[in-house]
Amino acid sequence: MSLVATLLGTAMIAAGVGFLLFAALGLWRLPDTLSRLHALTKADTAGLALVALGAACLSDTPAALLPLGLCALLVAVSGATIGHLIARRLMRRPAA
Amino acid sequence: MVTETSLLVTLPFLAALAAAAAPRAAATLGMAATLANAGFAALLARALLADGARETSLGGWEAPLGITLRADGLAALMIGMTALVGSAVALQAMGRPAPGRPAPAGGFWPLWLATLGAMNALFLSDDLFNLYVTFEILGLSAVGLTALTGSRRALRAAFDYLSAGLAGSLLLLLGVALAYAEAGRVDLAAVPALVETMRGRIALALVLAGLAVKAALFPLHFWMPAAHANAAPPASALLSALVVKTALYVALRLSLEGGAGIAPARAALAVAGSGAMLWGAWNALRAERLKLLVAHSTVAQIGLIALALGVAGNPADSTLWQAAALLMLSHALAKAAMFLAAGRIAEELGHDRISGLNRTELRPGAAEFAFAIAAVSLIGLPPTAGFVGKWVLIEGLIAREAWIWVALVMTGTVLSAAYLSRVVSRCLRGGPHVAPGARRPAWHMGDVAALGLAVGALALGLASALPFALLETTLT
Amino acid sequence: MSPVVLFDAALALGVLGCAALALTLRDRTGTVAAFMLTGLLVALSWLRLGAPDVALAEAAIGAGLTGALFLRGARRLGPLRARPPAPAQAAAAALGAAVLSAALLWAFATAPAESLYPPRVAAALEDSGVSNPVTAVLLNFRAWDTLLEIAVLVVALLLVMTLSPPRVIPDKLGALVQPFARIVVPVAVLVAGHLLWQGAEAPGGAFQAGAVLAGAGLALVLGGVRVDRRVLRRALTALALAGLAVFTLAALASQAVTGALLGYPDGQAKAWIIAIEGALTLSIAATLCLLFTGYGRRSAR
Amino acid sequence: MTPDLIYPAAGAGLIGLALWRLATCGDTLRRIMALNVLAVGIAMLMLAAGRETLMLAAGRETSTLAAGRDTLTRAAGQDTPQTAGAGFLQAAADPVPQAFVLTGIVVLVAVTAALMALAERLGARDGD
Amino acid sequence: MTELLPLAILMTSLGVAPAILAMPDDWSRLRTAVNLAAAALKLGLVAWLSLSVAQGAEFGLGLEIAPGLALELKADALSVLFLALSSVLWLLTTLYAVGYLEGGTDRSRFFGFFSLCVAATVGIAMAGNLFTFVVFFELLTLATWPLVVHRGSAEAHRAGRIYLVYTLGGGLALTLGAAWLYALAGAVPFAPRGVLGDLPQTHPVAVTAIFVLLIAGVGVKAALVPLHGWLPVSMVAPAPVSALLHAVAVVKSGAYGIMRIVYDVYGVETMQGLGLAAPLAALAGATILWGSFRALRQDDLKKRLAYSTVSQVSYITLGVALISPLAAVGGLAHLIHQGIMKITLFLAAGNFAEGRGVKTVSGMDGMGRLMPGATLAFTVGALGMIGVPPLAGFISKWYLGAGGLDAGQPAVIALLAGSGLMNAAYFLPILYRAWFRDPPADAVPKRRIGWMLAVPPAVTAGFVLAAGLLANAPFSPLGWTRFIVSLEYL
Repeated sequence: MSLVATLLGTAMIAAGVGFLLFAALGLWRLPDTLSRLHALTKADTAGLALVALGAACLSDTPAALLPLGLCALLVAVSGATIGHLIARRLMRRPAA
Repeated sequence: MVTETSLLVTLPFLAALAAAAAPRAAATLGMAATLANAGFAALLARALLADGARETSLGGWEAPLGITLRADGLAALMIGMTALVGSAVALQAMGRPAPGRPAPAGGFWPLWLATLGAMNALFLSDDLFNLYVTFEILGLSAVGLTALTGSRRALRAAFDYLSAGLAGSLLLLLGVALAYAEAGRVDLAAVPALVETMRGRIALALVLAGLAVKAALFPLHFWMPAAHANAAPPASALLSALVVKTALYVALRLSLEGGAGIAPARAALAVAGSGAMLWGAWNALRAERLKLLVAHSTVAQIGLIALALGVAGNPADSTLWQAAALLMLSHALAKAAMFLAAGRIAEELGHDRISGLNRTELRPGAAEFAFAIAAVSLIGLPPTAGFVGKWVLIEGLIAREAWIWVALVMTGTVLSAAYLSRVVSRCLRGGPHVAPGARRPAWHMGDVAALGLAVGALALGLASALPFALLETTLT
Repeated sequence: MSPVVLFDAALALGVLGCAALALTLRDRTGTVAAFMLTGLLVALSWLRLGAPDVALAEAAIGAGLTGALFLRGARRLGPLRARPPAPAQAAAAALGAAVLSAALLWAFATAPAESLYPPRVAAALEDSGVSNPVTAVLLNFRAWDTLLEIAVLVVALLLVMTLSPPRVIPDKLGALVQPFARIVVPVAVLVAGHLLWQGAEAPGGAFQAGAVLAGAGLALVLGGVRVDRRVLRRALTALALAGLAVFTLAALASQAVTGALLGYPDGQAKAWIIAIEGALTLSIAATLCLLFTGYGRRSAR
Repeated sequence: MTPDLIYPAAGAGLIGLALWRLATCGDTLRRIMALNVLAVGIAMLMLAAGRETLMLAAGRETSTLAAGRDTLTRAAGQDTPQTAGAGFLQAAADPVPQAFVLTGIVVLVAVTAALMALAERLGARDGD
Repeated sequence: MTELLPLAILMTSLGVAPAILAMPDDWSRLRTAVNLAAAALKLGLVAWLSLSVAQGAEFGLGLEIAPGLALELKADALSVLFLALSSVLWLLTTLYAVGYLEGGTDRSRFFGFFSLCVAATVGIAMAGNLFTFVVFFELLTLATWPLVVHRGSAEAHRAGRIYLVYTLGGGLALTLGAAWLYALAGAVPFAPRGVLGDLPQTHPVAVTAIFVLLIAGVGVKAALVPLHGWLPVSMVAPAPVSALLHAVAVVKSGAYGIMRIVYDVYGVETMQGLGLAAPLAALAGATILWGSFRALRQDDLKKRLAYSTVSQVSYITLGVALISPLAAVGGLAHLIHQGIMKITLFLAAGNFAEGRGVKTVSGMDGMGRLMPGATLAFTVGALGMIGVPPLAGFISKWYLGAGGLDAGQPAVIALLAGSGLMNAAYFLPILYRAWFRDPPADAVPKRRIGWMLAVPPAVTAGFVLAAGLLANAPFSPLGWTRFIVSLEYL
């Protein structure tokens, strides 16, 4: 496995983990639910995508990219939809 | 070539599916399948009497890797019991409109056939994990039968029954897990190895605790009386006579496999049994409703059988545990007859308060007579099978100088006579205004089923040589 | 303390913490969320215990579907109604539970655990028709357990049919759910097919594929597809019952051919197993979907 | 704590927690959840026992669990089974307890669905 | 084919019972026809059986119930004695009951249990081993209980409860004793001169305890003193029930049980060896005196007859307990004589109650003129009970006295004389009132006594006379008992 791929992979995973840490920090520190949604949807999706790509680079078979990429896509789609649903529910009835 | 054992375990499930798929034809399908199952049970018994027990390993894989279906005397007796009582109860269910509103695809027949299939699989199983799965099927279908009437009390009882059943099964699973960790295998052949070490005994204790919950043995029986009293008559007959027996059957199988090493567990079973006998009798004496009395009498009778298993479980003296098995069989017939009769009486009178049993003019004579015969068999008076079972049990106990247990069995008999005569004496008491020649209500399919079972309990008393011969072929 | 042990310890603590949360929180939806989280962490621990097949099933069924059931229940059962137990009783229960779990820990930790199964499974794996040992055990060596397990699912469905609980008609969830379903469902079907096929060689199989399909079904239901049209419900019911019928008939057929119940004719074992697994996948998906959507006539939110 | 004590301890802890909750609370949903946690705890104990057998087997003589194990160990980048804790993806454990736990999960979801249906029918009738 | 004879006799009433139970109430003609046909058939079969047993034929058939347990029917000399008694009197009492219960309710239930009860009695008579005896003994309890509570009134149920407590308690003691004996001795068939082999030597304490349990079990039905409470109380039952059950079936099966235990289980030598005979005789003597004493103070006619039964049955137990052939002959003969005398009294008393509504002794004034037939029968029965020669009672008391002397127990003579006097003390006032007092002015007949009610007491009174006068004939009760005792003692 070429040195470049390993370096690139580890860098991406490190970045991804960074994003996830920030998302967790945001979830903890941000005052109300709406703002926490940002942390959940955006930062988590980005973090996970980066980790997935990094893992794909690290693994020796290129075919591993397909399942990992699919995971990233699904998390992105579901994250967005659920973010929308929670926000919509909140707009109708303020924080129960 | 498809053997009876495989048909016994697969036919009921196929019939259940067919009954669920075609609700209108469910009754005929169900009855046909029940009778066919009875035929196969008879074939199996005949084959066993002819050439002894046989073990068929499924998929051709030898134990411990694969699962074996062990068809020996004890299993055949239990399958025969299920088939006999099941056919009578199915006859009763045919006679009356399906209890509760006809559910789109559920209802009595699919659930009963699933229960039948689960029990056959359980009696033939030779593997602890397989027992866990069959107990789950049995638990679910029994709860379905309990909840058939849809009344508030039945639903409440069904929920408690299912959660208690699941807790019992999980205890059983925990026991299986520990047995796997300890002996590295989970089939019944592991029991002799488990008995030696402390961990193995804990595993067996866990399994027995799970069985005690499922058999509603004394300290863990709280879910049972409400469930059996509030279910529809055919359902409560099945629950009390058959479903509760399966756990006792497995306990007997374990104690036969474990031999002398499992003595402490057997002693605990006997003590719990005697506690159940006293507690059940005490509640039965105080019960106001007829079905509740019969349900509490189940707690007491289960206690007596557990006591018999506890005291007579080790395979050395074979006549003793065979007497306990005969007690199980006679209790099944008598209890099913009693519940069906109680159901018929409650139907005719419109209520089942014991105090009001004799107030109305028209009382179902046949149902009362079936109740009386069933009571005689439960108390254990001759010429019923209950008497033969108790006689052989007492004879064996006296031979082993176990005087306390003899005294306990005697007190159990006296107590059951006390609370059952409460009901039977009221059936004989003439109503204040019974006009001479008052027309008795016409005979009903339910009466035929109840009387058939009660007379079966009597006939079994005379023909109990057959069960004993069948039990001789049990592999211990 | 190598990093993996640290990871294991963290994971175990996470599982225990979330489980404690799930059982003690007073707010219903909070408990359900904690329960789903526990399920996911437990799925991870199954991976660490070398059981990838189980991890897949745990994630899909344990965390996913059970969580959905609890959410539906939480909405219908309303706020928590249980008076806190008397302190003495709570203390006694805690003590008893602690003693039992300590005894269990001692028993499992010191148990010799020389299982008889690995060498036998390895030896018999060649002529079991599949190379994934778990699928071989599930569908060949101990196929009887699996058949009865499907029977459990069918009987649970029968029970739910008899009870006919109120049906799930979700309220309008806004415009986004329809497109979400349109993306997720085809992907789910694809994944399910892949899982089913690779079950013979690598982790996967009927249960995992069935669970994924059930998830797709749930997405459709929440997306507003009216399942209560009589034709669709009857078709799903038939499909749900068909699984057990196919398996049982296959078992009897195999006995007719080879003389042993569930004994597949040698050489064709893989074909039989794949056929049975295909039927099981569809039937499990239909059953799990029906178990979630309920059966009653009265619709309730 | 030695590596192969973590998961049995977690399993035992889950069981203890579940039994405590079952003993102290009567609410229907919570009782069902406690039963699920109990089942997960039992599964954890069983799989932990299953994994130990292979490690012991591996320790003593190389196990011949052919195809199923190789694909996994190759994916984890090691060629021979390591002792606990080395590779991230532990070599495949004894398949039979895995089958048990898988069956257990499916059985559990079926019973939970039934319990929920009963609880809702009860809840729907009137407050309980 | 002939060895199926015992089963045939049993089935004539056991097989008929379910059929009658299932019949609706208003099919009375068919029910009566079936009943009487069955009774007549049984009589014929019993006659055939006794003929062949007299020629020394042996009948026996068994059914294996469990390993080491079998139901056996065996017809030997002793069983034929009891069989003859119950089958003859069953025919007469059925006739009486049909007349007595005209227009009553639940008649199918009554006659069903009535024939079930006779089937149990027949089963007890022909029991071949202790297990079969216990089975039919308990069946008798179950069959007689519905008859005792037949009227369904609160008082009948109180009596039924007491009856059940006594008889079920006895049944449990009997079962426990028998099971204990089976545990020690394996199988316990009835064989002349006992079957215990060396058990009395190896387990003397156990064998004695078993004897106490067995005698307590059968003693309840044989109305031995402490266990007799149920008999007077259950007089609330209709007259045919009191007549057949408490004069013949139930009480006699208790006495018969004592005979089987003493002669065919323990054997005369073991009884003497363990010293069990003397206490039994003492208990019997006490019962005789206590029964007669209590009978003196009863105003209710049937209660007085009940206490007289309590004392009379103990004559039989006394005869058995006095280990001497003569006493045995006296006791066995009294089994028959007391049966026919007591049934005459009960049937006559039933007629008084039905005909004139007279239930008490004080109401018996001038009954001789109002109902001459019934009173004549009552007189014959009463005189027989007192022991006036040439009636049946005198013969059995004579042999009992001779047996007492032969066994070296002179006290027996005093006992017999004393109880004879007491019998006179409680029967003669009734006769005096009936014959020598003129009837009360407002005596109005309550119901016309049909032939069905009048004939049976007359026939049984005739038997009492015949048994006394033709005592030496080979087929008289006395002749048959000599034949039995010769088997037992030689």
